[in-house]
Amino acid sequence: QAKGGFPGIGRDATPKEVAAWDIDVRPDFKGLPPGSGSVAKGQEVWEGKCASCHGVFGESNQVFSPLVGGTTADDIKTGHVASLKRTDYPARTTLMKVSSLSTLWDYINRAMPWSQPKSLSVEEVYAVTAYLLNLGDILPADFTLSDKNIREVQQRLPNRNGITLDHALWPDTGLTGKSTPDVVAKACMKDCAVDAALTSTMPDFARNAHGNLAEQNRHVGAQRGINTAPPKAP
Amino acid sequence: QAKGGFPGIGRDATPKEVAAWDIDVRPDFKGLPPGSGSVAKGQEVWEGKCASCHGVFGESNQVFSPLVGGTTADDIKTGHVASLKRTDYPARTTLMKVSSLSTLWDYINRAMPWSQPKSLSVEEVYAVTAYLLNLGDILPADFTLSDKNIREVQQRLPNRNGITLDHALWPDTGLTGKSTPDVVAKACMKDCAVDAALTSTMPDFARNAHGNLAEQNRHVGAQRGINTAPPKAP
Amino acid sequence: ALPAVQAQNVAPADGDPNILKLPEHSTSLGKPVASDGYGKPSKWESNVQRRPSPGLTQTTQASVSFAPLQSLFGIVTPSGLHFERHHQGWWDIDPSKHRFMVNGMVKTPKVFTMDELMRLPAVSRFHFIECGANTGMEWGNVAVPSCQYTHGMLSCSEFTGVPLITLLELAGADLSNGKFVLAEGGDGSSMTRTIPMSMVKSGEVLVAYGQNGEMLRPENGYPLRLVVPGVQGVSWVKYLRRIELGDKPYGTKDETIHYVDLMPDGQHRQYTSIQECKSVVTTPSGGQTLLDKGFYSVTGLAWSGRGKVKRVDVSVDGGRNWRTARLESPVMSKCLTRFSLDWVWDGKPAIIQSRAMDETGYVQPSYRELRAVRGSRSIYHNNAIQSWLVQESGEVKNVQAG
Amino acid sequence: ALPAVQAQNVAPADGDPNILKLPEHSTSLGKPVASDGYGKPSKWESNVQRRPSPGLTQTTQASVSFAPLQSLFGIVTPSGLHFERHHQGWWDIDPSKHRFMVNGMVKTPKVFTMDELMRLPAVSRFHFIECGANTGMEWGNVAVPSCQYTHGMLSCSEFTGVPLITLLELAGADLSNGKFVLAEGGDGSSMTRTIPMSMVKSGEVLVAYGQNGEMLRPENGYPLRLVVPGVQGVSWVKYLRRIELGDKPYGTKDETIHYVDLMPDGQHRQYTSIQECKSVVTTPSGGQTLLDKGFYSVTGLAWSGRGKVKRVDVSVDGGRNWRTARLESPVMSKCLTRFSLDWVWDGKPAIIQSRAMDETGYVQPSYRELRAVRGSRSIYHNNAIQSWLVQESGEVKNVQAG
Ligand code: HEC
Ligand code: HEC
Ligand SMILES: [Ca+2]
Ligand SMILES: [Ca+2]
Ligand SMILES: [Ca+2]
Ligand SMILES: [Ca+2]
Ligand SMILES: [Ca+2]
Ligand SMILES: [Ca+2]
Ligand SMILES: [Co+2]
Ligand SMILES: [Co+2]
Repeated sequence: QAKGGFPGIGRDATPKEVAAWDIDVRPDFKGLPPGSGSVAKGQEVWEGKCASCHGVFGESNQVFSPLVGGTTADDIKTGHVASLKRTDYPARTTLMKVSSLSTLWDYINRAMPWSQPKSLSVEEVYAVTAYLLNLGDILPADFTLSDKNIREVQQRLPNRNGITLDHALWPDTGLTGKSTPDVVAKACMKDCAVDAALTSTMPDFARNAHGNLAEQNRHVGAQRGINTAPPKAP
Repeated sequence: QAKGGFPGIGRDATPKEVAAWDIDVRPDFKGLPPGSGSVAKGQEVWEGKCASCHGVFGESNQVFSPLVGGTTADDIKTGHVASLKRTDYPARTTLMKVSSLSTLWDYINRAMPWSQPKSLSVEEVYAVTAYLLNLGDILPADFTLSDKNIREVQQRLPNRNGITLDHALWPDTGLTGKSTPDVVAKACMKDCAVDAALTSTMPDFARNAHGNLAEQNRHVGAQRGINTAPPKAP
Repeated sequence: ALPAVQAQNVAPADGDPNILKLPEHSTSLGKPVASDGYGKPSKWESNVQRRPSPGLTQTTQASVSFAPLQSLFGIVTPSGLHFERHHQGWWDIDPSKHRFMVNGMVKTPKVFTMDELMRLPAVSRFHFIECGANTGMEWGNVAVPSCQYTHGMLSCSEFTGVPLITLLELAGADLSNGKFVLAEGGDGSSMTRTIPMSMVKSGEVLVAYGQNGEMLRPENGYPLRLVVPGVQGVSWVKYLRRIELGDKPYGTKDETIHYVDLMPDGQHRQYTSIQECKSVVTTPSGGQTLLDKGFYSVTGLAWSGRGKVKRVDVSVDGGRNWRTARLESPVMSKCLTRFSLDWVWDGKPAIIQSRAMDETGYVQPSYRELRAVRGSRSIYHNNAIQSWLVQESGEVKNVQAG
Repeated sequence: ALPAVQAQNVAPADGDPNILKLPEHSTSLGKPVASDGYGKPSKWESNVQRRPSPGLTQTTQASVSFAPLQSLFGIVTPSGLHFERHHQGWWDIDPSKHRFMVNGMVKTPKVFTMDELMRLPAVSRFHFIECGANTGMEWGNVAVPSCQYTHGMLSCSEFTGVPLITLLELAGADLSNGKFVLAEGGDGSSMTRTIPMSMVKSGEVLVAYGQNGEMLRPENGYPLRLVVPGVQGVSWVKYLRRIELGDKPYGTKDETIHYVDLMPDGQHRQYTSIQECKSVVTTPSGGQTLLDKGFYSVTGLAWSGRGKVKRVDVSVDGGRNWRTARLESPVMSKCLTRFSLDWVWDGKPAIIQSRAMDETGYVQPSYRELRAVRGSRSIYHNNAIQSWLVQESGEVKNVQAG
């Protein structure tokens, strides 16, 4: 920092300014405004402002991955979504992944509905969060979610225990478990053991899926783009 | 260079290709094609293809600095253009500066007429070069310039001796005389001797000569452009 | 079976008409200066564009466009071709109305205008930015044809801005108890991400307004974005409006629901931020076709979120044998590094790969090595060695091998 | 007497409406990805343009446009703002028809296509390019109002290309007798310049096609130009069509009639190529007005055609006292280097100057020192220390002082 600081630069924020922008809610619910909202009210909000994009049951993948589905009553007990272990399970819904209820509340409050973000009242955010959990059979239909009971509801999140910090991909020690990388490769230089077979190649039917590659490379240079306009003759 | 060279890259040029592009003429007249052209023919070329831009006497500064003017019979003898020593002489014409006739020949041949470069025949280049020298009273009206006599004409160029290579601004030793810079400044740090008076400032009448500077600086940042749109009140 | 490209290294009898007949530009007058006060690329370069990958996203505003790495040189990404990743669309914000706030564990929450930020001491640094999902489509198998789509969520610029630590200090930050900052955007998504204070204290996290000599482009966060070197792009919050200092991580949507890596045991890794050492050959690469046998300079890009690239090896036989490539200088920390290797193609099938190593000694893994630990469902952080199959026809295909 | 700019560092009673009332971009949906396959700067940046200097030239095709240095950051010049200097207008040449020839003292004259050149091993390097006539209007006295016009024939890019020595070797060049090359352009002017083989042999002279990651811009010689680091821009021949190896210099128009420096004794220096060490403060600079008293980061650019910048000193009292500025890394040879210095403006008149020193020990001269040797009629190679007078009104004026 410069000697004598930086006269003339920056000013104190007013309390109203901080209130207008400091909207984040942390996993320990720091930042959560007091209030509540019922599942019934949430259904109203959902059907009026959300269902058109996410589907009546939160199942749509028209504009984004499904929000609801893939969790079980058993998951609510264990806090681990069992289907995440399966490699054949088709989707990874939001409710399958979310581990902190704060994340849902915060995100809906800051970013939804997508084309009118930050338009919901505090009650509406509580309510529609509750309704989403109701759609996922996590909360009963007569529930009212509030800042008072949100910690208990957190304890019902199906994937609340489904996360790990045991990796070295955080640029610091402290938060995560490991400080040395999990994947350790060797830099063999000569006569290295490799599998002769190709494990995967671009399927021929997808040749044109990204348009004509001849038009995606410059007209001069060491090479051209492949003409993928007509389907390749067999 | 890569071991084994660069197979597949580059090919031999044909003699016709080299002839088509290798048009440069050096001060020792290497590259000068045989041929000739008279002052009279040059006048025709000049008045047909050059005078519209450079003026009938090469005196115009409508599209570029004047080509002709400022040289004397005495300069032709000494090879030094005397007016270049004067600080009050208004113009520096081409004939005042040019030290090699090859340069004129080469440049007219490659670049003139400006909007139809490389359209002149060899004879036309000789002729119009001769005519330019005639306009500058360096060649008589009945002269015919040719590859045979061009070296003698070179010896009449007014500024042929007016040049120096005694500087260190060539990135090599050999061609020029000096290898240490001519200007040697000192990096005084404290209580340095300076003249308190400003030796030159932007005159107020030129305030708007470059347009409104407010429109030449971004709208945010550490500063704005000065609004120079209206003339400054006195 | 080489393609019928005109064999250009034999001259026509007398010579090439492009030489013998002087082109128009040699014999007439060109265009004036400042035809464009802000110039554009040549019309012959119109193929060089950033592009979305069809079907990858369901909307165009929560989506991606990929930089055409196969057509770029050196390390600087032209700003017009910088990859895009938006969550709620992009904006062209009036900078005179943009405000930046610092709050949380500070003595006095502060507000800054752009005018004020731009008066503070700034630094300029070259860094890569890579989306955590770059190469994500290829975790399970080959999915896209060219390196634009396999690796094009990658760009590199000279960024100019104020070290975030300067602004925190100005607000009287509690530097002993504040362990994390939350960065928050001003767009609809108001993107939020947690960043450790150790990075901020090191001075490398910048509140940036400049990119490649000019202001940030609107698509990249004009007028203000965070620069978090080595960390995935989502942390480089665009349209940056606020920084909050706190004592705990913030558990935001894009660090606990997205940008989380699914491991084989069904657990999701959260807060996986660093982009580990990685490289890709861009010439020749998938979707291209070689014009002829003979000499080629195999070239590509290497980078590491942990520091400088130390070495890049290249194989043309699918990983059996490797040669060490030349590195272009300057090699800068958390910045792209260009490598190249001489190669004479004999017309036979070849599999080209590159493998980078960073100054920490970390070696870029093969798919086999990577999947052995992480399976193939991570979506994010795929830094496996890329293979390009050069076929006898000259066509280059995206494959997974080794 | 400061200008009536709204004092932004006092908040309105409740707060700034730009914060309290959420802006539209916080509450609605933005634009899609790839709106532009090749993006543009923000609409708010429209003042940042290259511009000709009125009255400087009589035509627009043998002319100059100046880069807006006062608005740039870091060292990279955005290609769209790169200064222009044409002698016979600019062209957008079809690269598939462009040919490059090597002849003269070589075993076999050679022809190359762009395809072939781009297959050869290339290097990428950051270099400045400065016109020999940059600051030429100011030799005698102050003539232009802002650093765009005083110093804007200066730009800096990452250039990619093939070392010219590689191509000469391919043609079997006579490296013992060949002492000079002639570089020749393919446009109407077919610009020619002599370059010493010692520079070519060092590997630093490039036959370049790349600029800042993409192809050269048409205004800058697309598809091929010579890069001659440290040497004035006119040698960086655009639309490069030919290199000839010879044993004597070529005496071309732009090294014996122009780009010659008139000395006080009436002699012209010819072959003055090197751009000597120089610097300029770009912020604050002529034609700008400071918004307020208080802190400023005085920043600018320094460069030397002889190597790396070693040190830059800044004075705010017209040269009486100097402080050494911070240099941004990386400091590269024959490349722009950005410097900056903290300054608190007390509202009194101040004269700001910068003085650069390069690794050879050469010190940028004052006007007094420069004119004492060279007079004031050189036109070219004016590398004197620039002075900006900050007036009490906040307005900054171009002056000569010291
Ligand atoms: C106009 C379409 C639209 C509407 C209306 C809409 N959403 Fe969304 N929603 C989206 C899109 C698109 C995303 C993904 C955004 C992204 O990629 O960051 C999303 C994301 C979400 C997510 C995060 C899912 C995840 O896994 O990241 C939640 C939760 C959500 N929406 C809830 C709601 C709620 C509640 C409402 C109504 C109050 C709503 N949405 C209205 C389009 C919409
Ligand atoms: C359409 C206008 C035009 C025409 C016609 C024209 N010139 Fe020029 N000439 C110019 C311009 C403009 C320049 C300066 C070019 C530059 O800046 O590089 C020039 C430069 C020259 C120069 C170099 C002067 C110097 O000091 O650099 C010579 C010699 C010359 N012209 C001779 C001729 C001759 C001979 C002809 C006819 C055969 C001719 N010009 C026709 C416009 C013209
Ligand atoms: Ca908060
Ligand atoms: Ca020749
Ligand atoms: Ca730097
Ligand atoms: Ca990202
Ligand atoms: Ca380099
Ligand atoms: Ca120049
Ligand atoms: Co995301
Ligand atoms: Co010139």
